[in-house]
Amino acid sequence: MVKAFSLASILALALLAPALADDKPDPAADQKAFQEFFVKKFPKVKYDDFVNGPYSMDEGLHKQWEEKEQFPPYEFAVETGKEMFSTPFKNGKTYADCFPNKGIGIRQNYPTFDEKEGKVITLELALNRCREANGEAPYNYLKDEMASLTAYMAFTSRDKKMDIKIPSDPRALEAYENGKRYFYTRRGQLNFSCATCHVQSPGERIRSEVLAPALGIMNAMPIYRSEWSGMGTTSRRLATCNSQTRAVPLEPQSDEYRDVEYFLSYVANGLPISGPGARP
Amino acid sequence: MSARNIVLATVLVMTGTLPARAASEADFKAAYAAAEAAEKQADQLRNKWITTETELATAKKAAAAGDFDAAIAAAREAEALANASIYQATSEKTRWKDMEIR
Amino acid sequence: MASTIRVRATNNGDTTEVQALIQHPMDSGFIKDAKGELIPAHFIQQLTFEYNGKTVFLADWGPAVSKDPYVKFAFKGGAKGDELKISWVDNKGATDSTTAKIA
Amino acid sequence: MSTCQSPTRRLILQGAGSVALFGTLSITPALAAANDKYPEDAFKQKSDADAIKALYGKTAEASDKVKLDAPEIAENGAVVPIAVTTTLADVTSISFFVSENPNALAASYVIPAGTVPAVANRLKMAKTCNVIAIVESGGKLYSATKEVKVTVGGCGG
Repeated sequence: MVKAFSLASILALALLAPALADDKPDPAADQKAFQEFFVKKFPKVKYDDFVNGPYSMDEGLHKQWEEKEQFPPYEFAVETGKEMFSTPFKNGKTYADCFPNKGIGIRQNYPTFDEKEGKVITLELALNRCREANGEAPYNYLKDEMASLTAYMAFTSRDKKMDIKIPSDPRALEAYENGKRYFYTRRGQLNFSCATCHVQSPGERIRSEVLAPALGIMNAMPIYRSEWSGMGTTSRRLATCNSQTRAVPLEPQSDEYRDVEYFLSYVANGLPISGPGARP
Repeated sequence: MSARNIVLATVLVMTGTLPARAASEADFKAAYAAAEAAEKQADQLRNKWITTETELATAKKAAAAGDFDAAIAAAREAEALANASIYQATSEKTRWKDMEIR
Repeated sequence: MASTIRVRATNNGDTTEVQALIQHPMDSGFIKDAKGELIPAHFIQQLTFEYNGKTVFLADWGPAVSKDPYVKFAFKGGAKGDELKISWVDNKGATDSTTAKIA
Repeated sequence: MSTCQSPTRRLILQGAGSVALFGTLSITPALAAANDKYPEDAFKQKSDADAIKALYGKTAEASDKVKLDAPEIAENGAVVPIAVTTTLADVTSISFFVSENPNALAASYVIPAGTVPAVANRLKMAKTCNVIAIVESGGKLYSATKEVKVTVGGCGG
């Protein structure tokens, strides 16, 4: 009888749990729900294929992509990035000196949370900080050199699973929550949130472009977009998203962008790095 | 508030305030200051709209060319857009949760 | 600096398959820059592939070939380790050339 | 910002002739063979019919022996993967025309004896229109045509 009672109370608690969880941030539960949402919505898409954005959504596009991948347009960026990586700064140091494992095969760990600073550090930010610490001027965050560097770093990390950590630091959890809020908040004259396009409508066409699923969208960065006729970084992608909703983009690497990249990368944990990517 | 509602609100604000006489520079300055103040508030909410910025620029350009009627019309549109963006940012403070995957 | 030409040439017995990607703006002359001024046409006009001193493929291109152009073809013969010579010339008289080993 | 930004240009310009568009070509040593002359006139023609006439001096007949592989809907008009294969013998050249581009002729390939009559490339398309592939075989012209829908026009459109 006692046993039965306690079992009932455990069941009752379990039923109550989701309601209680509403107020308490739970990144692990978010991650699970996020991934399940996409898997359920797109039962035909192979799990690891979500990282290929619009190409995972449309057969005709997938074929064009396969043709492009035979000799992808980001090849030059990877090669330039490799060269930059091996070229020392004026002080003789290199990018390798700024990163764990000399910067090779570590893309999947970014963004990371810096507990000393209490902030999210993206790969792009870490690269410019590396430059500045070695007496070099920072690069433009949107394209060119920055995109080449991250293209090379992503290339050396291909197929490694995204592995973002949220340390038990209230500021890390706050950054994650802020990123999540940014992702779901409507903005711009079109009144779109990131989720309007990339959660509710992946695979559909907007302004003739096939929308990418939010799941794994960061795994493909940086990207060569035919629309840009060139490479663009995560910073560029986020700024473009904003301006397409007629919102004025924020400064590259502002807290909101860092946090939303943290959120989007974390919920894609376990999905492979596919960057650099090619996109329409 | 849907995108359409915001646009509609914008149109209503605009049509109600068309000046009847030729406007003066002082009228423009007042209209522009009001628009700028609203946009500043939108900026503090981290939610400026490109369209607001475009109207502000249009207003300035028209004023510089001495066309104060056009300048005031653009400034008022900018103010309406800025107010809509403020409304959006404020209401989204809680409403974003509706969209969340959970 | 690295060459503007990337080549992958693979021999599969009877034939050698060649893929090339070239870094070039291929400006059409119809596009305006940020200031609203037309970017003058700037595109590769001829691309030549030579094997054993003989042209095995010749491309004549206009400005409608995509930026960073790509082409794929195959020729009979060729052997692993042999060299392929690739060169291009554009409408401004700029050129580049490289050699690639057949794999 | 234009969507057609060029990459870092590290191309070496030859001499002072860079302003003259077509001036330096005929003396470029690598391209000495007479029949390998750049078909400048054909590239200047607007319509596909005029371009085919300027390039070959004859007309083409449709043939199911020419297989044109192009997407139904181009992901972006700036980069449309298009390929041709053929079972025809004695192929000497393969050319691609995009009917609604400012100049229809996009690319023309010389196929020497011993080269497989198949080409894949990536072309720009200004808008939805026909792509025409022409195969020159035994001195005659054979064609295949396919409509490609373009929703984002090629490069800055």
